[in-house]
Amino acid sequence: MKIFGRLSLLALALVLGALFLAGCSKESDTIKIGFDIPLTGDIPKVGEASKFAAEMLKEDINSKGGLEVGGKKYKLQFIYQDNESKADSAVNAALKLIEQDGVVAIVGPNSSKQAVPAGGICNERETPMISPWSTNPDTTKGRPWVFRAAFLDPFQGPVAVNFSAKQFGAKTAAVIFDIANDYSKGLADIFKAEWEKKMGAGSVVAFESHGTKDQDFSAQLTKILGAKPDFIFIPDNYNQVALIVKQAHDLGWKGPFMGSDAWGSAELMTLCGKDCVGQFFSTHYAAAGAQGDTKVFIDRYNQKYGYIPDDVAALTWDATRIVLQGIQDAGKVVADVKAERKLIRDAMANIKEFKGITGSMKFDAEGDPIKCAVVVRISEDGQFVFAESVCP
Amino acid sequence: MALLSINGLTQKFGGLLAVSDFNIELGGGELVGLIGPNGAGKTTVFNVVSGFYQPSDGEIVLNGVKTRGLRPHQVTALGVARTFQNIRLWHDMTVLDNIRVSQHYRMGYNLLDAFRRSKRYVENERKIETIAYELLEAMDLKQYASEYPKNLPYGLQRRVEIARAMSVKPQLLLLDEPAAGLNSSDVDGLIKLVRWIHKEFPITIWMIEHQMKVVMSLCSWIKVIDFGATIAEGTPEQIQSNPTVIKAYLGDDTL
Amino acid sequence: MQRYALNILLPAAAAFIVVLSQMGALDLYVQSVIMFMAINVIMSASLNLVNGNMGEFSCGHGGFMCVGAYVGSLLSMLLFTNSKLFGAALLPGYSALVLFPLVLLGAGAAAALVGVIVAVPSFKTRGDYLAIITLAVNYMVISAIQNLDVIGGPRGLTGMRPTMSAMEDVVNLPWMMIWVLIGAFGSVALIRRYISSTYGKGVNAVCQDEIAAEIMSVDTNRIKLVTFMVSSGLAGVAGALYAHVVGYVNPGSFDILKSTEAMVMVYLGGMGSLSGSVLSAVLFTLLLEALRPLQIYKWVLVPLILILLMQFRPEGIMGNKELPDMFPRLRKYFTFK
Amino acid sequence: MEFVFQNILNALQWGSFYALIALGYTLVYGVLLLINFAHGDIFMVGAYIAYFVATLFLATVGLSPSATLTLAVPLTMILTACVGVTLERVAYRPLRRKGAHRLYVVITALMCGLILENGNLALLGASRKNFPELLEKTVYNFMGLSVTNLKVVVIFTAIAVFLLLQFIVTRTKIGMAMRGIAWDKFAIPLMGIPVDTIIVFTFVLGSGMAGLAGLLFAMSYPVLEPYMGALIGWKAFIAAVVGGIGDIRGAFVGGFLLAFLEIGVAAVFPSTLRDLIAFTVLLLIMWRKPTGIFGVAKHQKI
Repeated sequence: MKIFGRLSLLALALVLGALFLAGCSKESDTIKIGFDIPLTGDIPKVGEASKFAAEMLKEDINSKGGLEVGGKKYKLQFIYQDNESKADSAVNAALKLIEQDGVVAIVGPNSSKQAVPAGGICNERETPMISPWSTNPDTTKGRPWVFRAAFLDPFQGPVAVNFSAKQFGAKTAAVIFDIANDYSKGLADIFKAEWEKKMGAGSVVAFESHGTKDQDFSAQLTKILGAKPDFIFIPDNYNQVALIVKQAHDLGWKGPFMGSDAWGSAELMTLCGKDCVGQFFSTHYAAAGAQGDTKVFIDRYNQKYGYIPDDVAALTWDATRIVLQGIQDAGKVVADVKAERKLIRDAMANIKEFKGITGSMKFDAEGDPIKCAVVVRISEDGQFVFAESVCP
Repeated sequence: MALLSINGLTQKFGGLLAVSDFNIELGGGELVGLIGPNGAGKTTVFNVVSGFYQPSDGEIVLNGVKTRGLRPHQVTALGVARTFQNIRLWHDMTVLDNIRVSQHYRMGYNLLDAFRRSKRYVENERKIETIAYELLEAMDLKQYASEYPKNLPYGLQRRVEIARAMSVKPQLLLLDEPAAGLNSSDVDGLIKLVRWIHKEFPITIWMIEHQMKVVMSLCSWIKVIDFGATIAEGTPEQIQSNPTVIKAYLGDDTL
Repeated sequence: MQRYALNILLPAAAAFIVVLSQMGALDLYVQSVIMFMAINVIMSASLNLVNGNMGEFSCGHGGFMCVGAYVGSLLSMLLFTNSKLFGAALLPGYSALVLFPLVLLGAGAAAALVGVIVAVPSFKTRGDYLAIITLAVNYMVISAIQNLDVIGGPRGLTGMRPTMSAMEDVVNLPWMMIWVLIGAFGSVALIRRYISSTYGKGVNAVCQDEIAAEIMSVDTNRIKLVTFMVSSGLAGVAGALYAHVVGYVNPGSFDILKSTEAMVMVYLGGMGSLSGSVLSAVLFTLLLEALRPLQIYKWVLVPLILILLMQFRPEGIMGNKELPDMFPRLRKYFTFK
Repeated sequence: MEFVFQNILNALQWGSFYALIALGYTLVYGVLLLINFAHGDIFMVGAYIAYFVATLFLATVGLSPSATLTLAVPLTMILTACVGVTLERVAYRPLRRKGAHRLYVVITALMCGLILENGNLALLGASRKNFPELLEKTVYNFMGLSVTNLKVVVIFTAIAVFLLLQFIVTRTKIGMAMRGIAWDKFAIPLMGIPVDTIIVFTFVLGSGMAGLAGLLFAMSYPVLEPYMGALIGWKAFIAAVVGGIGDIRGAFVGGFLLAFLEIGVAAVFPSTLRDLIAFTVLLLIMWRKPTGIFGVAKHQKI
């Protein structure tokens, strides 16, 4: 018994020691970029997609000898920290990347729940951070060091409103969203406000919510169907979309659905099947019929990992490339990490136009991108086909 | 004025009549027994008196205060202490702490004092500790103060439980089968202890007991109940020769 | 003099950590780990009061933390910072130096009030049935906050961190670290004083034999009420500190997962052992941080380690003993009397 | 009116799943007084086993969907039962033998659940699985109500399972032994009843039902992910306790009660308030009935 107590004290000392000594090595001709992504927790698939896209990009560049900055080639080193899809863990992960791993910039976190606190940390510690996926305005607001690669809800909401009004000739709408997911809730609110501005008060006939891990939506759908809307707007993650669409059909719904960018996963079609065919959603890029770099990216990703990349993969790719662009634009790599971070931030803020695979963009004063959204239609063979492009 | 008077106490559990029309009046300094066969409702009477059950009917007056509606700890604060048939000590607290916790009724400080360790707290804790040690000393238990009751022999546990009950400075002490499970030498010790308590402190003791040796040698007055109803009462000698009592205990011998 | 050794030693250790952070000898990541460790200490020690000392099975401790986090953040924003929500600060920034404890106190009081929702049913309901009530309260708190769009609803709430910068502007010290350490040491001291007083020993009596306690003049309902309120109030303090460390609160951060973590720490340390829950909170936080590089395998390995630990020590690290019981030599420095 | 009936049907289906999972909780609790927090994850494993069995027979062997279903039901139940029994043997039994406090076994169960969830994630990756359609879906429409054949199957299975378990526990010898262990685990071995065998049987029964629930769940909500069992597991636990844990009827009624509450609140009030109102009502029920609906107050002898 005593021995056990002593052993646990010893273990404590060891772990403490390991923690203090971890991550102290430095190499001069590598550039370290950190990734603060959810590899476990609620949305492991998102973290996985981010990691895959980043790995692919790293191999690309390192196989060519590295990133060329000011005439010299630097190898890239990507460090992935799991934020477990938790706010406190994301803070620790960001601090670990900044303080111990000595990265020059951070890509991530993906969802706003982690991106908002991590953004605060990065801004305080003066490290450039770019979130591929976060849509909460608070992530970048008043934080000169924080950027993002995705457009915001206030932009996407009206896109969905205008498109569905025109496409479906709809006068009334119903919304079903995830109350525990800030992305879903935010977009639903904006959609409702926009739609009622356009069609008059009360034209959103049903506004129903569910929880993040819910699997049964029949009560909400029964209510929505009872309100007889012209279409249903679902700003939800693709896995829930699959269930909602199927259950709506089971309950006898025949009308159209409108979706948001969280639909944009190749898995949507494996999960949803024929029920989703013909539906529309707004997103960052149309995978089917993509051209140029976008097509190359999609094909290579598909070949390497066996599925069409989600929008989060494409956004991570773009976000990471924006960081690399910033490093190159800075024109030199300085040994002092803090100075290097400053160089990168300034260069990123000054990017005139960045041609990414999710469209070309530049940053506004808040660090939010100004870029176009596309609306895609799900074709009979499960492809996401370009339907319309909306630019700000 | 009587210390305790019970008038027409009736206790029902669902359809079961556990006690019916029980009456007793106890004055100061008495030592009374309550006997009866198993399931006669003896412990139920104690449970009602100590406030654990609310009586279905009847009234209990303790020192002029009607106890209906009072919670057990409030009844205890009025001066009633008891022991249990199966010893109910707090087995993972030291003997000393067992006594200390039983001083809750005279706690002269509140939560904030405990947090601040104020003067009031220190004084009160000191007082409680002094009282506890004095009592343990008097009951010949001082050497076990920092033992855990679960590690003590059964006879000693019984003694600790009685000490704990005495620590609330009761005017009425209820002993529920104090001799149950004791060997004969322990029983002798118990008799001595009860006699000593009765002599040393001016209190009334009311005990339930099956061992006639204990009852007959200690009690001055005995009440016998069966199926919830009183069937006899009197001095030990009277009870010993009462035919109803013998019948209740041994059954009808007209087989 | 030796009896006070601990009272000198611990603040000295805390001061040492603060000095190290100030000098930059501890980098921010290590500081952040220490802060989360301290917050976990409060969580585990306060839950131990209910689950260990009182023997109830509360599994909704995260809910109280949530209440504290929100109330603490709102108070902090109202009093010390210019925020969108409340407009200009009511008090000048430097007053935070003295008045920040008010924020913690407010958070604790609010969480303690919510604790009453659990405490009152606990008069009649016990064991696994009470566990459900605590779970229900956890769900209710989260759901209520999700429906309050004024304070951000599911989008969360930011803006309490400037309070810390306001303090740092006046006196340049790592204030966050200072407050977290004060919170942790204060909470543990408070709990220790509570359970070692005769008053608080009633908690143990209720746990071991409620009927005997009631009969021996312990007002069990009051003990339960007070204990639940102290426990949930301290969880609220932990929540307020958490909010200021992270700089952002979101109802989703305080779901059953958080409650489960607190529970694991309590049982890992040993039910009813205060030093055990402190030790296990420290170990658990370190373990989680140290295994971070394993990514997904971490969450397979951590439960596995805990299961093995329980097989070898089915009563937790400390059992129901305290440090001085295990190392008698410590007894002259501090006791749990 | 249609609205009400449609929602009653919805609640019946959803309640069937709560009830099926709650039955597993209550069976194990009834015998061991152990809250098997891994049960929700055993249910998840059941769904995954069903998925692998189904894809194996459908794609690799090439059986027809209906033949696959017939084979999948017993196979899933058996394999899931094996998982449950393994947990009992490896994690719970040694602790029980050492006489550990009940709550340590509960925490161990919680940890086992985490291992199942994250082990699955580590092993199979983050991709969600789509369950193949084994029962050709037909939507019956009458009087404005929509019912799928699957819904009917689910509801009737839940009722059948309840009746079966109720029969086993109250009418058979082994059921009597199960209740006996809960009553007095020291006296039962003295009566010559093999305690371990009975406990294993309980786990077989409970986990088998979780497997069945997993299969039906996967058919009704064909998106499988490693964390799918966590939330429904917690809620089923709540349902079991509200019904009066340890009582088969309690789990059944509690499951449907919770589903009716959730769906009723979502249907009548703004659905954003669902959790708040549903759990407030539960709290009030627990307040009024401190030992659940069917639970008997444990009489404390003094």
